[in-house]
Amino acid sequence: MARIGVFVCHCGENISATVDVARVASEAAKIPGVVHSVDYKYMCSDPGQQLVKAAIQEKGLTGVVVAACSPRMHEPTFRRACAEAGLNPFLCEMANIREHCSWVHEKGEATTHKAIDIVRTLVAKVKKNRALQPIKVPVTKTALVLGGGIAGIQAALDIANAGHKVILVEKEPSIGGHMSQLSETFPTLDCSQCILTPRMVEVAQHPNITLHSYSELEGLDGFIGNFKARIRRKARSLDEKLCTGCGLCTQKCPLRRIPSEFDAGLGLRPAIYVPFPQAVPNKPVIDREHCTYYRTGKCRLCEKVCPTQAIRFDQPDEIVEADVGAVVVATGFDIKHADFFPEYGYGKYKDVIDGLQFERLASASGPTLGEIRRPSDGKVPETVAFIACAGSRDPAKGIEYCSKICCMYTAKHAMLYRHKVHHGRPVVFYMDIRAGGKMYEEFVRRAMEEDGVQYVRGRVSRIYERGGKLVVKGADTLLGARPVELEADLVVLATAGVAQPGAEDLAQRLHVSYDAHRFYAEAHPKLRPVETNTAGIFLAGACQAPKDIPESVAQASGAAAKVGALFSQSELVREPLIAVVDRQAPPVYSSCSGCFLCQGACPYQAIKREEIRGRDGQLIKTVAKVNPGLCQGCGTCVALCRSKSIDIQGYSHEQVYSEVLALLNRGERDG
Amino acid sequence: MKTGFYPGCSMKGSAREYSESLLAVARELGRELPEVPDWNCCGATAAHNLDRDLALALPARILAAAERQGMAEVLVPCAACYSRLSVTRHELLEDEELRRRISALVAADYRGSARVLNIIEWLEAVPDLEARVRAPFARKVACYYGCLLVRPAGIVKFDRPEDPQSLDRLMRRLGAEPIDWAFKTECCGAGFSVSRTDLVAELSGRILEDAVSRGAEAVIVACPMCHLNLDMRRPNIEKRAGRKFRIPVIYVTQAVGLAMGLKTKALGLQRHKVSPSALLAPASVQPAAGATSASGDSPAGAGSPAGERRP
Amino acid sequence: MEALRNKARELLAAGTVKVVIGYGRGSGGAARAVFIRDAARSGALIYDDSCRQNLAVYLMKPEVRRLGKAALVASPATLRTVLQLAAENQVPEGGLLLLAPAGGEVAVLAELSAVEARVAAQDQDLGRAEREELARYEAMTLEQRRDFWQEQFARCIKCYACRAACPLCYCARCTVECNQPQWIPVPAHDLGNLEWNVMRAMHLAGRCVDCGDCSRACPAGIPLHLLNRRLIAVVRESFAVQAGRSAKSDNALSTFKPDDPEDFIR
Amino acid sequence: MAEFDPKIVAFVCNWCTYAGADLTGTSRMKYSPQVSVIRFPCTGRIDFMLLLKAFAGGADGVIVSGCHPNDCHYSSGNFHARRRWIVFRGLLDFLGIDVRRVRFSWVSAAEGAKWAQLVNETVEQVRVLGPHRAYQRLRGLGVG
Repeated sequence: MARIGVFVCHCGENISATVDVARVASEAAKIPGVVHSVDYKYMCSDPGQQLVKAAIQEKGLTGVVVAACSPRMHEPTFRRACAEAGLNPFLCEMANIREHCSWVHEKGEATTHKAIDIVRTLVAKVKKNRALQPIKVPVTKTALVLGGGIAGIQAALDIANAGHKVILVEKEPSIGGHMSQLSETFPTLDCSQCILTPRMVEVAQHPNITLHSYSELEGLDGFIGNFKARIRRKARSLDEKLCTGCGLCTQKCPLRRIPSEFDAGLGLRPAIYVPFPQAVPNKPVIDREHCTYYRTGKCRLCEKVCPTQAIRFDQPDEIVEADVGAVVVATGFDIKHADFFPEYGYGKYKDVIDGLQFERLASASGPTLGEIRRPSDGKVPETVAFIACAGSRDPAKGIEYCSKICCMYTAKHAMLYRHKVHHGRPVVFYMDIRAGGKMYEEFVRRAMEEDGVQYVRGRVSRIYERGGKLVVKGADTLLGARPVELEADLVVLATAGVAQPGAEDLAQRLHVSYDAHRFYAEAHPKLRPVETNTAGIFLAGACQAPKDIPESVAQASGAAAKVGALFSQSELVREPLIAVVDRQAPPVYSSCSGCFLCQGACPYQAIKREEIRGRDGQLIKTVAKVNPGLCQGCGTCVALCRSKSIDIQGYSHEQVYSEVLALLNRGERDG
Repeated sequence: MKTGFYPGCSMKGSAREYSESLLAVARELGRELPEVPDWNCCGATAAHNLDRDLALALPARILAAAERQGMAEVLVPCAACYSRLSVTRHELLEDEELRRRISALVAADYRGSARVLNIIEWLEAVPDLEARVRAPFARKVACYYGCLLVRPAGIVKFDRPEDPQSLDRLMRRLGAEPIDWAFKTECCGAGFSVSRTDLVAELSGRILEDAVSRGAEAVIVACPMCHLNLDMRRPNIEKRAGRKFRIPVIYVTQAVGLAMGLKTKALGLQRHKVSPSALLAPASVQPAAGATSASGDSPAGAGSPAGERRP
Repeated sequence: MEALRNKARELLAAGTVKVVIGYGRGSGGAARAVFIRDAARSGALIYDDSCRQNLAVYLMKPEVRRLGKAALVASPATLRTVLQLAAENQVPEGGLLLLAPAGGEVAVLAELSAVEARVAAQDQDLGRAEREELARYEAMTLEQRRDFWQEQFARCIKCYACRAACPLCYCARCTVECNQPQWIPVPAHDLGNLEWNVMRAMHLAGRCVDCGDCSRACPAGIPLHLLNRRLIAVVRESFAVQAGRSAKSDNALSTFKPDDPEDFIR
Repeated sequence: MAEFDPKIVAFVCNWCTYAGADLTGTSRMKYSPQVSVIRFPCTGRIDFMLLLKAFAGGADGVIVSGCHPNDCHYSSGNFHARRRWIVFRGLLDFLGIDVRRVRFSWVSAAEGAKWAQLVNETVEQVRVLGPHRAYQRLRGLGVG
């Protein structure tokens, strides 16, 4: 006979404000099989959990239903409490009467009635629950880090220093990400290359880290602790072991005028190139799209001059397989470019540039060797307009969020401009200054007060070219919304930070969910920022949302700590919510009739064929068998099986059947 | 498909030439434009500042009348009326309860079936426009859209709100050469024409200044209020700017009429304050790109006598 | 008919097969299934228009399997059935010989690929008559169809003859026999009959080869084949998939295409 | 009471629609209390028999909702479910059971507003269709 305990939570008054919790408890007590039914102000608090433990021991409960918040919140909490009191955790269910009831309905009879329905549904389910033991699964103690920006580098180093193997995959020819493109970084103005390059070298030389640069993730199968990654090493068209990185080929290549991605289109590069001097690995790659050989079969000059004959024109892509136990996604972000803005001329004005392009102008290794010059005529600009919130916080452009870092780098840009062009006049058009980090506000204050940067609070409505100058039409809302018209020589747009192109393809390959702006979705915005809903896959850096370097590094170390925790046990404990095929005593052995339609439908190839033989070795029948290590518990096979010979623990036929009838108040007569 | 015509107050009053040129062009194209019977004021800028229901009821009554006549779409040449009718149709289709209440208010069941067309959409729909051009409008023109033709962008959904191209494309089909300028949708001063003429002088002045500096020989408009400020307020503009602006301001329908060789009288060109005579002089040999002087001046009275039908 | 008997005698005498499953004369002129194991008695085999039953159903009975390798007299529908059973791992390659009478001759098919070639010659879709019959019901209003089927199902006595007659209903334990939970109510009342017939039709979706034995077996004369034909049409129009055409094809419901039609999902 | 309040059962997947409904809750959006939710690991797990049991249990309408195509946590559960529903709707319609009482949808974990709208829309549609008399008249109800 079932002995069920029901515990109805007030959740302070989040539930009791619209649901008559006392009545829910008293009605629950009438349900056959319920022997204990109470309500309490804070079930998830220690005294609340103590109520559950005491009731289990005193009344010998065989099942617990906690009517409170969503199981996605506190199911683990109450299952742990039950386990501590000696009741198998999988005999505890949560009835969601907060998110699905008290918060979304008005106070009244219908709301309380619905709460009672929900409790009755879960009581019916818990009666059919069975005690389950967790599954033990081996853990491969190698981590896969996707993305070689500062976040990926930090995560890789932390995991490697914890003594685990790391595979770092970077899409570009060199690691470094957007940080390597920066000139100096706020708030300390120390040179980006100086603080980044040592870390990049450390990655290259770390014995635990295998670096696959100019490579992308082809596919990922398996599950936490047992992923199988397929990495595509794109052909660099040269043998990396032979190449010494002398750079002769890059000097001799006849094609010199290809826009350099690293210089954000302002600088030029040859067809065989190293993105930037401090690149790691410091080996060139042939750009097959522009290289003459790949278009006309001629030239091959680089091959002739190469002292170690390292050039391999017909080198194919290579697929590398790797077993990994955890994945840290640190693929970074992208920014909108000038051509995105109709009111700023759709990118037709050469002197309207974006933040990254200004970084390249200001960078010593940039196309202008650090001098601020106009891309159109190379002159030093007398007046520079900096426009903050270009695209960000603009619902009409589909980007309602704030990109968080632009206020800081705009102040930095204005400051750098003043340091390089003393008589120059920087004018920043802004809406609000967001300088919330450590030493951030002081940094912006310094730009205003010591470096004479003029801040005009108002949005720029239009930019157009007149007489060689860029007319910036804005307003100054602090001076009575007076229209402002500034003739600038250069305009720098602090454009919105957006997700990488192709972010959703990678998400679908990893089975990670993403939000409307294609940033990857964290498991919980406040409490689990570096985890995803897919066990074993973690997040770090701007791929989760725009953020600055300190935050990206902190997240990377956080993700690395999570991986460390995962790798600290030799075995992984997994929820036993998996499918099981019916087995019976001989002569039937199983109700499965061996049609194996389930096998084809399983996304994890978790269903195998098992031959059942008599003692004489005679084959009696071939039936399905689920590999508990691979099955992820989706239940598709269960709903496909015509003879109901396969069932899933936690959502079994009996459980869901009884839930449907209980919800409609047609439960069975028995207790 | 039957297309109705809602003139609105200005087409019968200060902008008669817009209506005259439209009907002349329509006759030439053989497309009849039956007026919406018993039409009333659209509420323009006044109504929605006073009372929301009034601002919705006035246009709803017009559109309901059009629907009763079986009109599938209604051409609304004036940009202000176009904006009011479009907004009303949008709001009443979004909110069933509001639609019922406003229909009751105007004692007419407004369904929202009739689409609201602006003048450019109506002209764009003429398939053989190029074939009907007898005298190409070979001039550098500044296409001025004003604000109400392309906004509120979410509701009107016509062309690109920041940098529209539809009028430019239309003028190119007539042989004109539109200039690339940034004042297409900058405010001309609109309703301040009477109360703050100084503001209009400044704002409209800037528009003309930029158009002239880029070599435009005419400003093409599609809204009576823009025409009022750019043309009739020319003395105020010139006084404030301290210089003369000879550049004429004509309606797009007048430009189409001229290109189709219609008589200037039929197009009401004589009603403008700033004489468009410069446009009537035969275009110089090569296309007008910069041929005539920047300000497009020509001694008053020169050019072919008005009224003569172009060869 | 003569060719069939000679072939049976030859196969049994040579021992290539242990039993020949064919049609024999039953009482009252009807044809019935016969299981010839002695070459001498192969004269009892007949093949004429009265031989309509889909003999593939006997391949799934344990008692017949125990007899050893069989040769099966196969009508076009039986050939399609054998391919569908093979696709569901019920017929091992080479475990069966098929005797397909055509005109005076008998074709002996040993490999499934030969069966596939022979089935490919049959017309691929529901015949025009079947389509028109379906269209007549689909043209009815919702209420008319509901009343029609309620009246039909009212006559169902839950004897499950349709299940016994169907070669694709070979499950060791059918869901009907589940009582924890009781998926299908045992009594033959309106609800029990409706839920049984919905389940039966759904379990044949993408599998039924339209042999019609379910309707022929039903003592209450309920036109069960209409339900199966309707789903054959839905599966064909929605997924361009058809049962019984290949020994390796996946079931319509255990596979998918990313661009399956979903206009009803919003 | 004057107006008929339909009883609607919603079968939803845990990773997307259940989480979306949680988001509706945390955003305090209000919607009709006529719908109650049953949680499944995936729409692939939802057996068509359960929809029949819902109607047999007295439900006037059913909602089935899960992850958008390509977003499924198990990558293909929703694709299998979609195929099942195409066939099942064809059968129900043929049997004269009103498929307008079964509303299929995709609601992601970020679409709290869409969940509230889906619930309200379905409640209104079923309210217009009225109680599921055709099903409730079937003799044998209550034995379950």
